[in-house]
Amino acid sequence: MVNPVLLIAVPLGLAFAIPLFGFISQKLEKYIPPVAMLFNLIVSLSLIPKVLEQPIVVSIGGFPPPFCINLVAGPVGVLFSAIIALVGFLVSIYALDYIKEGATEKYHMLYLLLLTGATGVVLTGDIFNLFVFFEILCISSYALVAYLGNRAGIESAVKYLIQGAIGSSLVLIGVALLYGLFGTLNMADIARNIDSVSPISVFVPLVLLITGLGIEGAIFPLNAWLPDAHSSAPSSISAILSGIAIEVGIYAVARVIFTVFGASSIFLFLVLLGLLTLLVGEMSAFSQKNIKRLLAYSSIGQIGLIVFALGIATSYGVVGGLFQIISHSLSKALLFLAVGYMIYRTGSMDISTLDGMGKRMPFTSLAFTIGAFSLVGLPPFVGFPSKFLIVRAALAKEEVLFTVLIALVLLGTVIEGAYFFRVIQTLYFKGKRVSPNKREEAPIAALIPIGILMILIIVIGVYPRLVTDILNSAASELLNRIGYIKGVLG
Amino acid sequence: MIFVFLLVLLMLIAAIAASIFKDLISAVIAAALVSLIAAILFYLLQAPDVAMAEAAIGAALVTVVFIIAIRRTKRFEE
Amino acid sequence: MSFLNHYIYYIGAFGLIFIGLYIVLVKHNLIKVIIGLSIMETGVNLFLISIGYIKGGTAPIFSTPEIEAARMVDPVPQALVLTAIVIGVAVLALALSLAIRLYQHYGTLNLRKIKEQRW
Amino acid sequence: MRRIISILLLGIIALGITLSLAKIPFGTPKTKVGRYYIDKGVEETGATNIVTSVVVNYRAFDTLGEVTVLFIAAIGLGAVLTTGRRKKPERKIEPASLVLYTGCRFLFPLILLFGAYIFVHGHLTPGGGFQGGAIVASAFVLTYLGCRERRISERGSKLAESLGGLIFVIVGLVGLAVGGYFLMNFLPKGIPNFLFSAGIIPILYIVIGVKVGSELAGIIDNLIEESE
Amino acid sequence: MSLELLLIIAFGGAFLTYLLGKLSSGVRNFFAVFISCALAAIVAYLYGKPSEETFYLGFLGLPLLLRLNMLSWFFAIAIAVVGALSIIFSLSYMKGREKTDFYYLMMLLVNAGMLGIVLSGDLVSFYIFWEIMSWSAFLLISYNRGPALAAGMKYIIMSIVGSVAMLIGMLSLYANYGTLSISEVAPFVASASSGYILFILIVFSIAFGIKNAVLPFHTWLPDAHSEAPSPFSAVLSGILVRMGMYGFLLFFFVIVGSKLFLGLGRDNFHYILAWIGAINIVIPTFIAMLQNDSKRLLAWHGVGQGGYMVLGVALGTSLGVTGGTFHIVNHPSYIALLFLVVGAVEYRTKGIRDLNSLGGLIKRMPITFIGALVGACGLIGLPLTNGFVSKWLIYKSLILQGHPFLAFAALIGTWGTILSLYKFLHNMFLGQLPEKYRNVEKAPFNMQFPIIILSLIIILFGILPGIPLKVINSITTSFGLESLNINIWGIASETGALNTINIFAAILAVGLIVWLIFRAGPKAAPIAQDDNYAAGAYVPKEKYHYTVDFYNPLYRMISPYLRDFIDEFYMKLARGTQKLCGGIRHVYTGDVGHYVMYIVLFLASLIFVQIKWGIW
Repeated sequence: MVNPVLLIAVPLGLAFAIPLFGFISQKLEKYIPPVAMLFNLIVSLSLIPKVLEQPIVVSIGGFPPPFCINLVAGPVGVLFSAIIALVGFLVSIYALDYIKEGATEKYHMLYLLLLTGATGVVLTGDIFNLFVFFEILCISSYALVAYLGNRAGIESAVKYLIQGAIGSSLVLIGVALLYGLFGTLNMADIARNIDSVSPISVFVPLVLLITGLGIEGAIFPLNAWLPDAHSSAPSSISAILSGIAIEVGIYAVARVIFTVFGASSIFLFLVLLGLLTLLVGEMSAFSQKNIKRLLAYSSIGQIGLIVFALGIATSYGVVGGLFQIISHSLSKALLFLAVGYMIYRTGSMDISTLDGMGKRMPFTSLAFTIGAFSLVGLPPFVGFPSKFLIVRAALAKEEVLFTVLIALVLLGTVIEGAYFFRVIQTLYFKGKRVSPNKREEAPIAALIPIGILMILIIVIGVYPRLVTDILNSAASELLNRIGYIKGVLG
Repeated sequence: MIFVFLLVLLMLIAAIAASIFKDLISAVIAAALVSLIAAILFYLLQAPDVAMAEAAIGAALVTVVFIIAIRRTKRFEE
Repeated sequence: MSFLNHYIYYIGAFGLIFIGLYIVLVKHNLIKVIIGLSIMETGVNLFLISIGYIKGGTAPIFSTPEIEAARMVDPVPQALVLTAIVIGVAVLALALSLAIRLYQHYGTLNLRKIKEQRW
Repeated sequence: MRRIISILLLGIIALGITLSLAKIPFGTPKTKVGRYYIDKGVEETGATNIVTSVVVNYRAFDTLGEVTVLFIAAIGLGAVLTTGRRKKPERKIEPASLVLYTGCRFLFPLILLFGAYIFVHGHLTPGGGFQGGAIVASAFVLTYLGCRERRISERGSKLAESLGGLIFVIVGLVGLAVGGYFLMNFLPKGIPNFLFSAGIIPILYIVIGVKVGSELAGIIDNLIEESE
Repeated sequence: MSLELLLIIAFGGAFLTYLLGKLSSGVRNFFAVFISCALAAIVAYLYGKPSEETFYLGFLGLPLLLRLNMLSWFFAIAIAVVGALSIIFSLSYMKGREKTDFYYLMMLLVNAGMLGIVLSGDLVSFYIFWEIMSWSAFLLISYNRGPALAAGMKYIIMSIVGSVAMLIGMLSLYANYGTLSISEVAPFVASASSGYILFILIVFSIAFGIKNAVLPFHTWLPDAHSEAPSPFSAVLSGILVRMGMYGFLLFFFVIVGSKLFLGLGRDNFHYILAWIGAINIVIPTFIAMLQNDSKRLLAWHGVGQGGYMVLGVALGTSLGVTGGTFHIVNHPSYIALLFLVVGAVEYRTKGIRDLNSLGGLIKRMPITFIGALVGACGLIGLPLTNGFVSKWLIYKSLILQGHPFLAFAALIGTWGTILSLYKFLHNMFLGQLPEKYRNVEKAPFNMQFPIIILSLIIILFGILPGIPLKVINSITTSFGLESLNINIWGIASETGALNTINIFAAILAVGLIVWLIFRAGPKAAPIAQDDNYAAGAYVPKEKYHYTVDFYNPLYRMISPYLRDFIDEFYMKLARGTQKLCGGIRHVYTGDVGHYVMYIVLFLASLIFVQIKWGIW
C-alpha cells in the first residue's frame, strides 16, 4: 500500500531540493514541479480504489491517533489531492514557458510549496496541522501574487496578506479555544467530545474557524482580497489560486462544520451565505472591463454555488457541491490559462482589446469558449452535471424556500452567462472585419495543458460516471461524522 | 501576583502606545517591549522554551526587521 | 480581585489581540498595521500558553529526577506556540518586504491612498 | 466613525469570547494529550524536555510545516525584493570603527557557538532549533551592523536551507521505510539526560537550527541589501 | 437503422465537416450537403418505424433514451429537410466569407441538436440537446458582427432564462418521481395534484414560450432573425423557434394528457393560452407591416404565425390541434422560403435588405420572385397553398368551439399579413428597378434549387393536404383526441369538411375567367423606365422616387401604439440590472481597512446572533 504521507513528503522534499538541482543545471529547476505533481497524481489515483472501501488513516511518528498527527486519506482527501495534483501538474507544464522573467527558481519552489500546502490541508486529520498547512498555502500565495513585482501585484499582495494574517490569527484563536475546551487537537477526537460542552462555548471557536478559513475560502464578506489577488498574479498562479486555493479553503470550512462540529443548525445559514456570495460575485463581474478581474469575480460566484450546495447538506447536495468543485477547478484553470497568453499577446487586460482573438489565437479562444460554456453550465461540458446535481438537491428538499433560493441561484447563472457570452462575442465577432491577422498561437507548452483540460471538461461532462463513485463516498464521508470518528480512533 | 498584574498593565500600555506613536521607530520599540514582557510572562507561566523563542525572535529579530524596513521606507506616519 | 487573579493572563492576551485588531482596523499606515498584526500574534501566543498553565506547575522538563510529573504544565500549547511564533515571523518578514516594495511603487504607505485595485 | 464601529464590534466579539472562556478555567489541568506526553514522553522519545519531544517527535509534522513556512518566507521575500530591481552601482561602504569591527569579529564565533549549543541541547534543556537558529541569525545581524561588509554567501545559505529541509524530509522517509511511519523515531533512544540520546530529535534540531539560522539571516540580508 | 446512429452521423458529420474544411472548402461543402441530405433521407426512411432505445447510461445514473414516434418523426423530417435546403442555399451565400468552416459546423450542430430534441425519449437528453441547439444558435446569430452582437446577447440571455426555467421544472419532476423518461413520467404526472401540474406547465411554458417567441417573451426574435445570416434565419424562424411548439405538444398532450390539460385551472388555463396566442397573432402582424427591413418584417411574421399554432394547440380539440400542428410544419416551408428569397436578393444586391431601396427585381430574378409569391401566398393562407389548409382548420375549430372573438382576432391577423406581405413583394420585386440594380443577375442554381423545392412543397401540400394530415391525424389520435376522417383532398368529417379538389376546381375556373377577361381587354405597353417627365421637366435618374414609406399614413396613425413596450421594459430592466451590478461591486472599495472591517463585522454579527437568539 502506498502511504498517503508521500503525497506531502515527496513534493516537499523536491521543493527543498530545487536549489540543489539548480546547482547542477539551471534548466532542471522548472521540471521539478511537473515531476512532483505527476507523482502525486499517480499516487492519488492509485489510492482511490482502496479509499472507496475504507479511509486510510496513517499516523506520523508511529503513535496512536489522538496523541500524534495523523493523516486521513478518506475519499474527500484523496479526491481533493487528485484535483490538486491534476491542476497543479497541468499548470506547471504551462509555466514551463510562461514564467520567464524574475526569479524563476523561486517561483517554482513557491509554486510547489503552495500545492504541497494545499495537499496537506486536505489530508491532515489534526486541526493545528491544518492551520500550519494553511499557512504554507497562504504565505506562498502572498509571495506568488507579488511575484511580478508591479504596482498591482504588490498592492494586491499586501491587501491579501493583511486579511490573510487576520484570518490565520482568528483560526489560531479558534484552535486555542478548542484545545482549551477539549484538551486535544485531533479533529476526530474533538468531534467525539463536541456535544459534551455547552453550545455557546463551542459556537465561538466555530465562528472563529469559519471566519478565518472562510477568508481563504472566499465566502462573501470575507473575500475582498480575491478579485485583486487573482487579477494581479501571473496567470498561471491565478489559475492555481482560483482552481485550487479557494476550493481548499472551502474544504477546510466544510470539514470544520461537517466533521468537527457537526453543526447541522447552521446549514441554512450556509445556504444563504452561499447565495449571497454567488449573487455578489456574479453581479460584480457583470460590468467588469478587466478580463482577469471578471474571471476572479466569477470565481466568487462559483464559490457561492459550492457553498450553497454544501449547505443543502443532503447527500445530493454535497455530491453536487463536490462536483461543482471539480468543475470549477478545471474550467477556471482553463480560463485563466487561456487568458494568460491572450493578455501576453495584447499586453492589456481590457476585454475590448481581445477582439479578433478568434483569428489570432484560435485554439486558445476555443479553450476560453469551452471553459466559459462549462462554467455557465451548458451541456455537454462538466459544468452541466454539477449544476444538474445542485438544482436537483435543492428541489429534492421539497420546500418552497429552497425552490425560491434555487431560482435565485439560477438567476445568478443567467448573469454569469450574460457576461461570459459577451466576452465570447468579443473574441470571435467583435471589431472590424480585418484581413486575417497573423496567427500568434500560444507556445506548445501552454497548448498541451489547455488541450488536456478541454478534453477533461468534455469527457467528464459527457461521462460523469468517471467521478461519481468517489464523489458519492466523499459525500458520505462528510455527512457521516460517526464513521469518520470511528475510522480514525477505532 | 501584583507583579504579574503590573506587567500585564505595562504590556497593554505599551501596546496602546505602539498604536499611538506617530514615530514608527518608537512604535516598533513599544511593540518590542510588548514582546519582551510577553516573554517574561511566558517564563512565569512555566514555558521557558517559548520565552526564549519569543525573546530571541519576537523581541529581537522582529524589531531589527522592522527597523530595517522603516529605514527603507518612511519613519513617520502621515 | 480574585477575578483578576484568575483571569489576568487571559485579560492580557485578549487585550493584546483586540488592541492589535483595533490598530489594523483604524490605522492608515501599513507599518502600523503590521505592528498591529504582530501584537495580535503575541496575544494569541500568550493565550495559548496560559491555557496550558497549571497553578503551581513546573516547566515540562525532567531536568532533575525528583520533579513531579503530575505538576507539570501542559507541553502541547508550548509546542504550538513555538510553531506559531515562527510562522508569525515569516508572515511579518514577508509583509515588511512587501511594504518596502509598495513604498517604492507608490511613495507612500498610507493604505487609504493606495486604492488602485478596486471594484 | 470607524473607531466607534470598531470598538463596538470588538466589544461584541469580546463578549462572545468571554462566554466561551467561562468553560476554560485558568490554571486547572484540562488536557489528556498533554498528560500522555508528560507520562510517556521520556520513555517513548528519550528526550527529557517534553516540549522538545512534542515539537520534534509527536508533532514533528507541524515542525516540518513550520520550517517550510519560514523557507517560503525567505524565498518569497527574495522573490519580492529581487524581481524588477534595478541594478544599482556598488556604493562604497564606509568601514566601521576598529573597536566595533574587532568586537564583532570576536563575538561572532562566540554567539554562533552559543546558538549551536542551544539547538544541540534542545532535548535536554530549554531551547532548541528555533531559539538556537534565531541566535545564530543574530550573530549575522551583529556582523551586518558592526562590520558592515560581511555578507553570507548566497550559495552557502541556499545550500544550508535546502539541504536542511531535504534532510528533514529524508529522515522522515527513512522512518517510513524502517518503521512504517513517517518521521518515526527509528534511532535508539539512548539514556535520558545524555547528549547522545532521544534518537532523531537532536539530528532534527540541528537541521532546524542550521536552517532557521540561515533563513533568518538570509531574510535580514535580503532586506538590508539595498538600504545601505 | 438505429436512432443512435442517426445522431452519431449528425454530430460526427458536423465535426468532420469542420475538419474537412481545414483541407479544402470544396470537399467540406460537398460533405456538408451530403451529411444534411443523408440525414433527411434517413429520417424519411424511418417513417412509421416507432422505436425506443437507451443510448447512454453514463449520465448520473439516469438512462438517456431515444424514441421515435409519429410526433417526433413529423418534426424530424421538417428539421432535416429545412436543414438540408438551407445548407444547399448556403453554398453560394457563404462563398468568400470568413469563418465558413465554423459556420457549417454550427449549422450542422444546430441541426443535430434539433434532431436530438425531437428524438429524445427523456427530459435530460431533451434538455441537453436543447442547450446544444441554443448555444450553437447563439454563435450563428452573432456571426454577422455589428448589430448582430446585441441581437445575439438578447437571444442568449432570454434563452438561458428559458433553460433555467426548464431545468427547474425538469428537476422538480425528477426529485418528485425519480425518473425523467417521458413515458414513465407521464402516468405520475397524470395522478399529481392540479396545482403541481400547473406549476410544471407554467415553468415549462416559460421555457418553450421564450423559444417559440410567445408574446411577453418574443423580443429576442426580431433582432436575432434579422441579424443572422439568411440561411440560418430560415432555419431559425422555420424550425428552431418551433421547437417550442414541439415542447408544448409534448407537455400538453403526451406528458400531462389532453383531458387533464383542458381541465386545468377550472378549464381556464388553455383558454388563457389561446388568448395569448390570439394576441400574439394580431400585434406582431401589425408591427410587421411597419418594418422596412425585409428580414425584420418576416421575423415579426414569425412571431405572429407562432400565435396561430399556440391558438390551435391550446384549443385542444381534434381540429384545432390538427390545424395547429399542420401549421407548425407549414410554417417552415413558407417562412424558410421567404428568408431564402431575401437571402438570394441580399446576395445579388450585396447585402441590401432595406425595402425602400429595392424594387423591380422581378425581371432580373424571376424564379426568386415566383418563390416569393408562393411563399407569400402560403404565409397569407390563400387557397391552394398549405397555409390555407392549416388556417382554415384553425378557423373552423374556433367557430365550432364558439370563440368568435378569437376567430375574429385570427382573421385580423390574416388581413395584416396580406397588407405587409404585399409591401414585401412589391417593394422588392415590383415597381421601378433602381438604376444601380440594372445588372443584377438571377440567383445561382444552388440558391434557386431550395426555393423551387420549397415552393413545390407548399403547393403540393396545398392541393393534397391529406398526405401530411394523415400523419398528423395519427399523432392527434395518439394524444387521445378523436380521429378525423382524412382523405387525400382533405377532411371528410362532418364537423370539419375540407375538400381541396373543389377549391382547386373553383379557383381554376375563376382563374380561367379572369385570364380570359384580361386577354380580351386592352394591353399595357411596356415603357422604358426613364421615359417619363414630371411637369414637363426631365427627372434625373438619381432623383427617381421609388417605393418609399409604404403605408405611411397608417404608420403615422398607429405607430405610437405599436411600440414594443415589452422590449422597452426588458431594456429598462437590463439597464437597471447593469446599474445595480455596477453598484454592488463598489463594496470592494479598495480600502483594506474596510475589508478588515467586513471580516470583523461578519464575526461580530455571527456572535451577536448567537448570543441574542441562540441559533445553536
